[in-house]
Amino acid sequence: MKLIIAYVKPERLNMIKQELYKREIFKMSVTNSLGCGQQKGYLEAYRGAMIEVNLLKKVRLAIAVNDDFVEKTVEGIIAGAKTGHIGDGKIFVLPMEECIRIRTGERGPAAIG
Amino acid sequence: MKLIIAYVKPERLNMIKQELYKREIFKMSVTNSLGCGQQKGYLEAYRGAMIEVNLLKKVRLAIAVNDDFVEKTVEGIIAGAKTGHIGDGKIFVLPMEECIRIRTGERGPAAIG
Amino acid sequence: MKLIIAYVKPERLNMIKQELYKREIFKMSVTNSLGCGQQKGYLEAYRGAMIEVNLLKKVRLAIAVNDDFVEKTVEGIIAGAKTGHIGDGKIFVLPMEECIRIRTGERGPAAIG
Amino acid sequence: MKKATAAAIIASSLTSLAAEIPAPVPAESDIAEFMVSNMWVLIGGILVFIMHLGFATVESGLCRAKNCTNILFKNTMTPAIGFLTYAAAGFSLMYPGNSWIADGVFGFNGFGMGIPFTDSVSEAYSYNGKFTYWTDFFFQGMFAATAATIVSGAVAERIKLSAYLIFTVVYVTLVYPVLGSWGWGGGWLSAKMNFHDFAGSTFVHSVGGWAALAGVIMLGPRIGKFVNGKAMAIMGHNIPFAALGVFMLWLGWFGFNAGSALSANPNLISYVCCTTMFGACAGLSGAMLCGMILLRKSDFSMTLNGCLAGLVAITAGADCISPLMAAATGFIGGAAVVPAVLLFDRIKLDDPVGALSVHLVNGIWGTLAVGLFSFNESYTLIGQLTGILSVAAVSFPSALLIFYIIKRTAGLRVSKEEELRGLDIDEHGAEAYHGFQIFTNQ
Amino acid sequence: MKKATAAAIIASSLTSLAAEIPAPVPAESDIAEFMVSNMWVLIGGILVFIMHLGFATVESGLCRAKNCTNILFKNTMTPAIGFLTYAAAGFSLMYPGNSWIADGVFGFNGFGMGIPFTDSVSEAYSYNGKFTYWTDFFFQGMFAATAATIVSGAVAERIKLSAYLIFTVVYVTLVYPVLGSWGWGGGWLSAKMNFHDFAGSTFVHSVGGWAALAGVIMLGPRIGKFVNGKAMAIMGHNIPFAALGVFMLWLGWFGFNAGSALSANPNLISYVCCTTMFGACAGLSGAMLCGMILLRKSDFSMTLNGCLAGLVAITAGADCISPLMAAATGFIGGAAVVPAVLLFDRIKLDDPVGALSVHLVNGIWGTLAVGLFSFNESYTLIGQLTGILSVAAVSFPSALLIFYIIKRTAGLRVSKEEELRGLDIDEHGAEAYHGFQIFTNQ
Amino acid sequence: MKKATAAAIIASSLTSLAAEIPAPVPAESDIAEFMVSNMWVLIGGILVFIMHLGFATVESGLCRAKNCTNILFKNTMTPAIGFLTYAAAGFSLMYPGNSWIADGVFGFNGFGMGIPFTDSVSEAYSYNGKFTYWTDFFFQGMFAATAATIVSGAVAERIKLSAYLIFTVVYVTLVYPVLGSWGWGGGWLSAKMNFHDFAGSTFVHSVGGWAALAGVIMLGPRIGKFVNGKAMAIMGHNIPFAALGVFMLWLGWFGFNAGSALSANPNLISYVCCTTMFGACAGLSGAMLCGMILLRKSDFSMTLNGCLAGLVAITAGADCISPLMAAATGFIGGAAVVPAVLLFDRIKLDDPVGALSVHLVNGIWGTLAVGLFSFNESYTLIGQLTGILSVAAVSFPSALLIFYIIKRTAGLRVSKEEELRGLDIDEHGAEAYHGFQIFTNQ
Ligand SMILES: Nc1ncnc2c1ncn2[C@@H]1O[C@H](COP(=O)(O)OP(=O)(O)O)[C@@H](O)[C@H]1O
Ligand SMILES: Nc1ncnc2c1ncn2[C@@H]1O[C@H](COP(=O)(O)OP(=O)(O)O)[C@@H](O)[C@H]1O
Ligand SMILES: Nc1ncnc2c1ncn2[C@@H]1O[C@H](COP(=O)(O)OP(=O)(O)O)[C@@H](O)[C@H]1O
Repeated sequence: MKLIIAYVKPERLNMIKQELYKREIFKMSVTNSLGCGQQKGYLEAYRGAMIEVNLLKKVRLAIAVNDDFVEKTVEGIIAGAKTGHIGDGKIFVLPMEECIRIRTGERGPAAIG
Repeated sequence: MKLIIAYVKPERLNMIKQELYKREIFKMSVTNSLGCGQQKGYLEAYRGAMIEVNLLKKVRLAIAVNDDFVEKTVEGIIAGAKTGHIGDGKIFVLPMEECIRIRTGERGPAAIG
Repeated sequence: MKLIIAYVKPERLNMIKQELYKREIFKMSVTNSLGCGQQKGYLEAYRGAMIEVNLLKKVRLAIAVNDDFVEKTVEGIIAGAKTGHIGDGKIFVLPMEECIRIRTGERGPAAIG
Repeated sequence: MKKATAAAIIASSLTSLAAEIPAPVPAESDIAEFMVSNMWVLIGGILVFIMHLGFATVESGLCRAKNCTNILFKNTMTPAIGFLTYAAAGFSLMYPGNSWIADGVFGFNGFGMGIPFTDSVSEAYSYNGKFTYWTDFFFQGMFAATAATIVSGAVAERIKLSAYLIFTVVYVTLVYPVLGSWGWGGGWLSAKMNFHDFAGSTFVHSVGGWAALAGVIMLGPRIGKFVNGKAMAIMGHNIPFAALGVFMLWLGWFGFNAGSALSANPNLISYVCCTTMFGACAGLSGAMLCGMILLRKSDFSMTLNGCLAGLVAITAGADCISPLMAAATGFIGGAAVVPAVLLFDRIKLDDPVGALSVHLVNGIWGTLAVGLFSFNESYTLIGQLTGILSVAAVSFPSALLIFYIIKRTAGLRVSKEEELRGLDIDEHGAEAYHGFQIFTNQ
Repeated sequence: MKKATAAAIIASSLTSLAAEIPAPVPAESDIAEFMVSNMWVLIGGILVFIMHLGFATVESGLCRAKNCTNILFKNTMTPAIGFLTYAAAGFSLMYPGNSWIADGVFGFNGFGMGIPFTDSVSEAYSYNGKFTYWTDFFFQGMFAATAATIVSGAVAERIKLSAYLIFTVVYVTLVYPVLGSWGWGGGWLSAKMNFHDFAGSTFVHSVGGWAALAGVIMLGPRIGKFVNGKAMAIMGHNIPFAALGVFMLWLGWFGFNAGSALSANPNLISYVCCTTMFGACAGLSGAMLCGMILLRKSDFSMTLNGCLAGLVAITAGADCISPLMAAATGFIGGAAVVPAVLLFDRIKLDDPVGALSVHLVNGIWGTLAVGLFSFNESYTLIGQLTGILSVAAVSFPSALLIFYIIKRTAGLRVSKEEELRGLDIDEHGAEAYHGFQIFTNQ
Repeated sequence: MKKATAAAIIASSLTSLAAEIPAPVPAESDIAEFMVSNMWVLIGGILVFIMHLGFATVESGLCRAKNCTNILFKNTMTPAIGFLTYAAAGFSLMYPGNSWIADGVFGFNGFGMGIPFTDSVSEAYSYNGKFTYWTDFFFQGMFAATAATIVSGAVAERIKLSAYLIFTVVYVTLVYPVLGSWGWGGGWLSAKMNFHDFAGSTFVHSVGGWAALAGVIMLGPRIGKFVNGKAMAIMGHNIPFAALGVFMLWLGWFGFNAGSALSANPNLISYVCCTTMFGACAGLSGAMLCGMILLRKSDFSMTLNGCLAGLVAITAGADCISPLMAAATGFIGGAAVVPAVLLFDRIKLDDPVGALSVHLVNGIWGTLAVGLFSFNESYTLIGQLTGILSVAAVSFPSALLIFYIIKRTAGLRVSKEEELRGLDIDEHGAEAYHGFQIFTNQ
């Protein structure tokens, strides 16, 4: 089992969800995040003092999947998130040892979906 | 060492904390999250246009524990979070290679508690 | 590749960023978080009813790095975050199996930076 | 007193209009005075109107974000219900003129509005020389809904929208005006007991407060308010909004009190503005100091309550209490809020916004203060007590009864799930702050 | 009507001043009446002023957080532009007195302010015995910007700041006053058609509404509003703020309507306050009930729109419709908002705040209602229809033209990137709620 | 001027009351005029009251969320302190009547309120024929706290609550009224220098501004404001709330300025309303344009400051500057805000809300503008300069002294930890926006 974590542009979230649905990945968790990367920030000017905003608004997806779903998920995220401009984001794949469904107590691959 | 991540219903947080305290797990980090899972969303109607809200409010717990605490922690979370209805949430267990306490620089299992 | 996760005091964020920049670590993701640890909370009193606030405001950093950058990153975080008081925070290092840059589809160590 | 006179004139005026007696032609200078007084009372009504915004913001700010839309919805509909039902029947019940059915206790003047509109100033003058029929109705109609709004805060975060709306319709149409007729409508309390309630510590705030108490009892506390017998803090989500509301109420109170002079008598209206201001300022000070002593903190929401408490307290005697005693009345009222809030928590009455401590406790205190501090010695403690008790004896049981009937029929309280999720989603299908990340564990 | 009279007096007064005819010395009691009326109209102007806060908060609350500063910026500059351009030319265009160029259709009295300031009361009295030149200008100037503000909401979240400012300058300087002169300035609509628009259902709200329609058409919908031909909900970010705004508008409307009596005639102003209140209360009820039926929810933002709809609807006939029919007018107006919003969505016109449903639909409805319900039978349905159509025939095309010219020159709409990121960052370099975590996927 | 006259009449009236000379029975029409004027001044006071809400919201909106409750707390207590201390001593110090101790420089009329309440209109009439003693006190009392409120914003986010409260009590009780007596109380500035400050550019805004400067100097900048010698932006957390506040201040300013006519003289009050509006509108335009040029952005918070700057600037000469020059005065004032804010940042004075640029800079500018633009030529530049400098010479050092004493005794500034965590938690034990996720790294 893997935990796939992706940082993407907020406005692509709907499209990513649709691409994942197409690939039959229905479960995920989403968190607000701020990102600092290759994409440059922008200047805000407040009362004449400039500030560089280099923490840009991103959305963090966390999706737990079984091993055979990893590629599909990565594909889906890319299909939904890619614009070809910097700031499109990153996907990280982490190993996951156990997954438990709280409602039933089920464990392992069966608990993921 | 493991990093235990759980997505649970916000209103169960207090109970989970108490169950964990009982099991002598005192440290954790909590984040706002939105979840998409088996639990269906609901319809919001704003000015006559319907929207399906399928990102439901969840709370994300992250708890780093030593290996012999994993079961206790999972038990505690389940004890606090389980209502038997869909949407109760999931627990993910990830392997963790290192833990460092910033204040002292301590590393490894000793740094967790 | 590793995913380094740190929970630190919000007011140290700027300093941490500078320390990381010095060490040529430019990419990271930041999330709001609440933490419960050794640092005691405080009492809020609202309309005469006391409540113990033991979920304190923290900031969560997630930094994906290649293996040879792990120590530098940990050092940088400590340099920026350490005050010597409880509540300084923790660093967790997780193994990471894959990293994908969405814009280019690059994978592995090359995609991290 | 003043209002009773007005009511009598209304009555005779209605008769005279009916009988088509030619109106006396007033002197030009009388007309000018008529115009001034009429304008003042109208402005008073407009200021009272803005109190509804104050209630809406105080109550929503002191509750949780998940119920915010619901509270605002109630508070927006309340003036509409109040004004419309007052036009339909309330005004006639409150100012029956000579149409008493049970003398001084219950009267009714007929449904709907009484006097047709005429563009002529002299005809309007004949109404009472101070304000027109329409001004009278406008001002009194604005008061009508205020009592209901008080209830809204106390029952917030758990009452069904429909239950609240039904309660408001019934209470404002029937209970509020009949009780008001006892004093302001020329009924037994003013006529026989010389009971004095200048602008409504009793007839508005206590009447609202007793209904709030009934509601709190019938509904029970919010989930999570009392845990293992201890009162938990359920924190308000938008304190700046609540502060805004207190300023709006304070602003409106100048109309509420000084408009109740029912003329632009320069001395009276300016004096009442001053005592009102003293009440509020001293109420703030009282609550701040009492909070510092009892809670060891400068609790802001209680201090805000203290301001309102001072205002409620000075409302009954704003025309007959000296500036110094006005400040004392307000100070005591403000200080009383702090132990009152603690007490209601102790006896497990869950009042999210402090409506009982502000409106009920201080409605009673302010009415008593007239008996204690008034420089008009004809207002006695006995008279004041009679008013307080007789109004309580009717308003509290009837509110209990209305709530009870609703509970047995339409249902009073939302389901546990709805309460946990928040009323905004289920009752209104929309959140108050879409997109804002709000952390909740209640 | 009233205003036309005032305009005529202004005109003759201007002449008399020019000719230095000695002003008659008024009686003291006339002076007192003059003082009262003048004060009332001035207070009316001050109340109309606060409507701009109402517009600012309603519009910003019902849009997304990322465009909030931008909307507030527009709504803050709008009264400034309105008042300054009105001083420069608008007042002269709207009240040309005898300086008609095309009789009853277009007139102009010269640039800038007409009458120098004098401290003497009797000289001021000679203006028209009810209010001074400056009061007149103040009150009318406050109205001037209101029409533009209506546009602001409909074009929100995608129009360039510069485009909006240019449009406002041109529309308020030229179109609004010329159309106003047809009725309030003594022009052909009032003189020949006996067209009645007491306080501006047509001359303010429809004039603004038609421009809003033109803007919505020229701009096109916001990104994400229509997906696969279906209207998506783009939720407002701060409903409490929007509710606050509705209360502020409601408050200001007492000045808007009752100030339009242009004197403190006690009967008229109090009557107008009552009908205005009936319109609002019934509008709320209409929208609430209609929403419950059509949407099966107590939709709050629509109910708020219903309140404004009722107010817009009663504005034309606030002086000549009975209380009951005022309530009916408001109720229908409020109820109409719900299907109107659905309809505009259906025909793919993206109006983020419901400005079309409130101001255009109800501006028309309210003007018609005079023909249907007025107790003054000289106002005919034909006369009212003529007014509605002739105003539409000028305001809509000219607004289209102005927007078109801006589109070809300065540019009308922000770039796609800017729209996605929000106008606050690019146009103003700052967010409205710094630090607040706001989740967006639009 | 006007106020000085009033003060003189107060004095003689007090004497006459004391000597029990029978009051002349005024003519009925005089009574009507008396009623109108009295009502206007009272309404002026009520409008000034609402400015306190404006200050509360502007200041809290432009600071960070973590200090929001604290700022609101200060701004809510400020009017209470102002009004109560003004009743205790301030009114007597400011309007000593004939009780000068050092002629024209310092006088005192005794503690507490002077005239007992009487219900009789003719007796009240004998006060000065324009307003009652209570109206006078109400209006002036509302002004009293305004000066202190100006300080509140400049010292925000780092001053101890207790220190602020102590400063306010002392400054409002002693410094503000004594300086006011020099001009409005009939003292040397008005009597000998013909210094003109119609509604308080100097006596309110500069007096507040100098104290704000003293506070900013004594406290030092907030942590993180200046890093490596460069000014950092510390962004306001709720811009909509700040915008709301500007509208409230703008609204209140009509009472502040036009109420200062101290009668309902139709010409004067309407003229003043117009110049006030011109000042605000032009101030907005000036700041917007200047911001576009200097900052290449439509900076909203500075534009809002510009509105207030225009209002402050026109306050001194609202009765004696032509509409065009009123607009010029406001425009210059608004434009000046932008470089002023940049300058104060440059010289390392940390003023979170721009209070110095608005109230101090424009208080001075507006007072000078009377000397430059007034159509009353008896107001000289020399006279105006004398007023500006003499007021500065007393207010600034005394504010410094008071702050210094507080620093040495009770302590002025919160601890570093408290400042970082936010004053809301430590001083008040509660956050302003419970549950909202707010990201901070400052
Ligand atoms: N090494 C990293 N560790 C943590 N987060 C990262 C890392 N690299 C990128 N991110 C996240 O991804 C987002 C997009 O990264 P960016 O470098 O701008 O994209 P790209 O690599 O396509 O140019 C960042 O804002 C950040 O949130
Ligand atoms: N595979 C997954 N990956 C990420 N998050 C998940 C996954 N499955 C569930 N979740 C999280 O857990 C929450 C509850 O899941 P749900 O499917 O509704 O529970 P259940 O499995 O008990 O029916 C979701 O809202 C989501 O936040
Ligand atoms: N075992 C853990 N699991 C998850 N988060 C932790 C853990 N220990 C600490 N944290 C996070 O680190 C923060 C600081 O921890 P704390 O115990 O107060 O520091 P210290 O160990 O230096 O005294 C906590 O608020 C919490 O967010």
